[in-house]
Amino acid sequence: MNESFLLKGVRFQNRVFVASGTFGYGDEVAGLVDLSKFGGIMTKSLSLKPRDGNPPPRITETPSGMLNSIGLANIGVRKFIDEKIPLLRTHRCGIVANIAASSVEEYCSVLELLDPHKRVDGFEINVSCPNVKEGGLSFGTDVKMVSRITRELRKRTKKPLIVKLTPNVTHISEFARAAEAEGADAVSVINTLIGMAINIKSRKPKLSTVTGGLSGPAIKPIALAKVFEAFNAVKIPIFGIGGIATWEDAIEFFLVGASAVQVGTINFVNPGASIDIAEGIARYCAENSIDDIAKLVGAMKADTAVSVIQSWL
Amino acid sequence: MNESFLLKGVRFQNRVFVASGTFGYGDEVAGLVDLSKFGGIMTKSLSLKPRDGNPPPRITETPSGMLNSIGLANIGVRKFIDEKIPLLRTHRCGIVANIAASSVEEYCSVLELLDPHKRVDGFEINVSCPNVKEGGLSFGTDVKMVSRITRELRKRTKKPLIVKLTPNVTHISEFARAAEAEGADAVSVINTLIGMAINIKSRKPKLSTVTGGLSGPAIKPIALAKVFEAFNAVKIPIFGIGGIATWEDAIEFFLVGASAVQVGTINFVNPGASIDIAEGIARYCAENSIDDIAKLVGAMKADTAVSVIQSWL
Amino acid sequence: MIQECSAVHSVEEIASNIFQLSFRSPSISRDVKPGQFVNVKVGNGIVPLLRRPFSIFSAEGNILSIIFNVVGLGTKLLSEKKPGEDLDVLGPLGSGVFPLDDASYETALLVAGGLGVAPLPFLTSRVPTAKKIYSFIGARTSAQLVKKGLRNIQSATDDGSEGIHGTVVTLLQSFTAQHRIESPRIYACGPTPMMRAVKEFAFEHKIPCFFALECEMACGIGLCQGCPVEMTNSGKKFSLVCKDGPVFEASTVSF
Amino acid sequence: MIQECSAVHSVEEIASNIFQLSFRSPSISRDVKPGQFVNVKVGNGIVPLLRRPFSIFSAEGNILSIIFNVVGLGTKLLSEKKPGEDLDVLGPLGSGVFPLDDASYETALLVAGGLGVAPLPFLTSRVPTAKKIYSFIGARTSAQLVKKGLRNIQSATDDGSEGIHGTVVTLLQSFTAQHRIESPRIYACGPTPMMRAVKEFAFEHKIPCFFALECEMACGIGLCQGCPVEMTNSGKKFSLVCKDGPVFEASTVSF
Ligand SMILES: Cc1cc2nc3c(=O)[nH]c(=O)nc-3n(C[C@H](O)[C@H](O)[C@H](O)COP(=O)(O)OP(=O)(O)OC[C@H]3O[C@@H](n4cnc5c(N)ncnc54)[C@H](O)[C@@H]3O)c2cc1C
Ligand SMILES: Cc1cc2nc3c(=O)[nH]c(=O)nc-3n(C[C@H](O)[C@H](O)[C@H](O)COP(=O)(O)OP(=O)(O)OC[C@H]3O[C@@H](n4cnc5c(N)ncnc54)[C@H](O)[C@@H]3O)c2cc1C
Ligand SMILES: Cc1cc2nc3c(=O)[nH]c(=O)nc-3n(C[C@H](O)[C@H](O)[C@H](O)COP(=O)(O)O)c2cc1C
Ligand SMILES: Cc1cc2nc3c(=O)[nH]c(=O)nc-3n(C[C@H](O)[C@H](O)[C@H](O)COP(=O)(O)O)c2cc1C
Ligand code: FES
Ligand code: FES
Repeated sequence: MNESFLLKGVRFQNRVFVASGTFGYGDEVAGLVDLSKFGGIMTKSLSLKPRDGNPPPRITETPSGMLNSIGLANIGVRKFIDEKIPLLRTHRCGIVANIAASSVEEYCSVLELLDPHKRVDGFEINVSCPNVKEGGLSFGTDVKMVSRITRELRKRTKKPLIVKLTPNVTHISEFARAAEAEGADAVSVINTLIGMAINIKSRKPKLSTVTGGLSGPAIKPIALAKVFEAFNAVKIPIFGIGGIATWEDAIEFFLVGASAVQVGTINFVNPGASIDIAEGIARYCAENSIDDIAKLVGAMKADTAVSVIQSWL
Repeated sequence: MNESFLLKGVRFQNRVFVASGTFGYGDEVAGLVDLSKFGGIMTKSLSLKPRDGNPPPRITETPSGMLNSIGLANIGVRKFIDEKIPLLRTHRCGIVANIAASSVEEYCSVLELLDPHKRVDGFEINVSCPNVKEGGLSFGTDVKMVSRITRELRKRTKKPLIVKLTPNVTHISEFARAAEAEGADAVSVINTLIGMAINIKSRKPKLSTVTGGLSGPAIKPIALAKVFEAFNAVKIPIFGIGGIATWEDAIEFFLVGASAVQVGTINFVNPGASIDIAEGIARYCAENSIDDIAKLVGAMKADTAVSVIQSWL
Repeated sequence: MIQECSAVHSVEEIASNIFQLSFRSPSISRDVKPGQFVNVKVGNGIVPLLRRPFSIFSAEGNILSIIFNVVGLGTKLLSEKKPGEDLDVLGPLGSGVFPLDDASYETALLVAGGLGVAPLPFLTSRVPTAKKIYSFIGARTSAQLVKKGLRNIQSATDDGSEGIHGTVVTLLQSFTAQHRIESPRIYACGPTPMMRAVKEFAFEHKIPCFFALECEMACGIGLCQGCPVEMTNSGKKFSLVCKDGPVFEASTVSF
Repeated sequence: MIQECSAVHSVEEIASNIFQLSFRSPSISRDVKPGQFVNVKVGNGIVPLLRRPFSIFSAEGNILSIIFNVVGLGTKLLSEKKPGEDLDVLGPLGSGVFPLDDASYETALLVAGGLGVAPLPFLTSRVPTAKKIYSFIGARTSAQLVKKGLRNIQSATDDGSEGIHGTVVTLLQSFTAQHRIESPRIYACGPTPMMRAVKEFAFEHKIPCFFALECEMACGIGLCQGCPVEMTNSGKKFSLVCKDGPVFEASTVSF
């Protein structure tokens, strides 16, 4: 059975990745989880300078999900290069550097610093960041900005370039198309959904920043619909993300059109979840005589051809 | 304690309503639930002609939520007038007719047929419907269409006009503002989120229409953020909807800016949920010496003033 | 239709992985009819969110019972209930019930595949004594045959471990071929392929036939419109399994 | 750090609504240190989704234990565990532990409010025998005082039902006023207002002070960055309670 996943010449050993921000830089849990058994690590978003992140409280649990407002706390790209890349040298999983920035220039600078490093297999661009020049409006909700970021970064790397899309838009397909048109090798769908929760005793929001990002099993149905929408819009591969907790969930994502999956929140519960999921997928394929997961991608059988945006509910 | 809710001259006895499509026309459960103990019924969406609805399967459970694709199955506005209004005459709760349509003209016709009937206290407009003239694109994702529908309907009624917004847009605040500008008396936030689920054995979508609407506790954090966004954009009252299962949930909605709440999916589990919630709210107010729920509306205490769209996550 | 806080009476494994859950429900049991069902809140939390529907398996005095096999979280939680625990039950549900008291049949032919047997013992107990009853039940294997409360049983198993090695439809065919049956009527419940075969059989032999249908449900009481079944010839395209059914005359529904 | 499938040993109500859960965890118990915690998967489903963190209350041989009161669904489920059940435990967690073995103190002053007492019995068991220990514990009422495993206890209750009618800080103040204490060091855990008061007291009396902090956690192992505590003077603005703590020298953190 061919479990591997080829993206712009880079072969990842399987199609299960750990989602950005849910696995640190991989080294924290190297003693707990065998880093050679899943496809790759999407690093915590890296910015040019280290970021302290938001004040507490940063997380809270919600029904079948959680909200977070970490504020992209990260060690900064230089420290990642100096301290983390060496630690990861011996492990077999892929390393995809996830980049966050508050200007197009910053995205470019971070990528340029990382690009020469062999251990970095590719880039995932987190566009769910406030564009400081536009008063903090998210890049990810402006299709022109997503085009521009993709275009600029494409010029600067020959490695796999993956644009990670936000679900907080009317038509994610427009954004997927924009990324594809500017040369992205793949899109990641989805980042977290904007949500909030209140402590009714203190009357304060449960996150210091009022709103945060919703993740976990609760959002899986939404994520599947977004992947399906993107799959019907573009030809480049899609990383399916959102609420994946079991191998069955991963199969659902393959069937609606994801070529690979990322496991996020569930890492907090079971840091080895991605391995369990990769093994479950392999077992499923063996039992069903599927010789390549690629054959599952988009293999959903629908009686009717109703688009995501047209049905009466 | 003043529990009542005044909207354009109509006084509803309390601020807990049952959401459209989750309580039929009220008569089905009149024997089970005391219809005089909550604020009002938002009827199942009414269209000009009866609608059979979508083929099965129409529903499926998801983590802390459910997907539905009913296809707005309803008896049509005339049968509602002839058969349901008489049955509801003796009950004390308000009746808000929810209207669905596939053209602006149809919205107007349905409203005109209902407007003369005294028992109809107001209208809630479901704009999450496919606009047949635009190839089935949802009215609710096109701010110009929402403006136009509101404008046309406003001309035709003096009763409370509530526009029910879809969350499947980038900035719900734009839609709330459009409705307010055209004279809506309130907005309802939110309708269901687009989602899907697959049966991995049959490889078929779990709903006949592939995608459907996600509701239930899973979406509560998203709904709260959408209400908060709308609250920061408009002055008209907001009906908060989405995953409300307990009175504590309702208080959260009041605190972020809802003037009233609607209880949806949880009616399927506990048809009397709205009464339990109304009683819980009353108890909470009594215990906390709150003499009018209006004082809770938007009373969230945030240390920071971060907008919904600007924070780094 | 009543929402009753019942008390679990007992949980018993009556066949391999098949449980009978009995509960004290004085109000619901008062006027429950064969074919009706209850919608049960299986847990206290929000997962599972929705109630789970189950046919009435028996109704004796205040005590109702249902049977089920563990197929998911809901049935797993039910199988773990302890006597005395509260059980939030909505019932009796459904207006389409098994017609039993009319004069237009003499012989009741009960046909069930798998857990479709669930409503038939209660039905059996309410068939007027003057009528004859024959039961044809099928299961994957001998250990999964539920015979409790049935009469004149013939069985079929997929693995041949008991009764004939085949389906209930074969049973039905050979039985009707070998016996002269006075005014027969079929009552059937089971997986869709079986129901289709029974429908065909009934149509061929011009035997009136009533089906208890199942489908995923949210409310069970007509609020959500989530449980349509397509009608063959009536004015409306769909009926609701929960409200108009769950029992339908076979020729009226298409599935 | 190990993810261990432990086995529940016992669940006991050791004070009013306060439970002690013991479990067999050979690997985690091997090198657990006072102040460290475990992150426990409380149920099998996705609600509650996240693990729940608890301080180590005792570690004897293979058996670890935690104590908690039922404040939500997670602790409710834990209180209902049965001996022999599996318990998925991640631990021992935290690199900031209570420093006990150094020569720079002679007297350990243990201060706890409410369930903040949880890590102190294990701490007590590991204080070198040559040192003195005094414990100051507070609770709402007498029935909620947990004394198990503590030594030289003085208590305070909000309702005056046992010990002094007041807070542990009052206890601490009067004790230190009345006794000459050699090289004291404070170890404290409890609600934020108490911790603030203890911090002030320690600062005033120039007593070194170590706090075990709590906050909502997702992973407990440094993956999510969800548990920051603001630092007063170090180079970085925040530390992680789960990874850098949960024990911090009082003057280094601001809360
Ligand atoms: C009117 C009616 C009467 C029923 N009577 C019985 C009965 O007497 N005994 C019995 O064992 N079962 C009966 N069922 C089916 C029963 O409701 C489901 O098996 C149960 O809801 C599964 O719940 P779960 O949480 O264990 O499984 P889930 O995790 O919800 O689902 C597990 C599997 O069961 C399927 N399923 C889920 N709900 C239904 C459903 N309502 N009908 C059919 N398949 C379903 C799912 O597609 C899935 O494959 C009845 C259903 C209806 C509508
Ligand atoms: C390092 C550490 C050690 C801890 N040790 C213990 C212990 O030994 N004994 C003990 O009883 N508790 C301890 N706690 C707190 C314990 O983790 C929470 O009480 C528990 O997670 C609540 O879970 P729940 O599902 O029952 O409640 P939930 O429904 O999750 O919450 C109920 C209430 O508890 C609050 N809460 C939730 N999580 C935490 C948390 N992590 N810290 C503080 N408050 C919280 C919520 O805001 C809410 O008000 C510790 C926490 C940490 C971080
Ligand atoms: C605590 C936390 C931190 C995250 N940090 C990042 C991040 O730094 N960059 C990014 O692109 N996505 C980040 N994400 C989003 C996840 O990568 C993922 O897209 C999202 O959580 C949905 O997947 P899940 O439901 O499996 O968690 C974060 C998510 C969580 C829960
Ligand atoms: C089965 C079902 C049917 C619905 N039908 C309608 C409808 O006809 N018109 C409408 O405006 N909203 C409809 N809704 C949306 C609800 O009114 C509500 O906005 C949504 O479910 C979110 O609330 P909840 O999470 O409390 O269910 C329906 C929802 C469900 C679950
Ligand atoms: S299950 Fe809701 S209408 Fe039948
Ligand atoms: S709880 Fe995840 S980093 Fe501390």
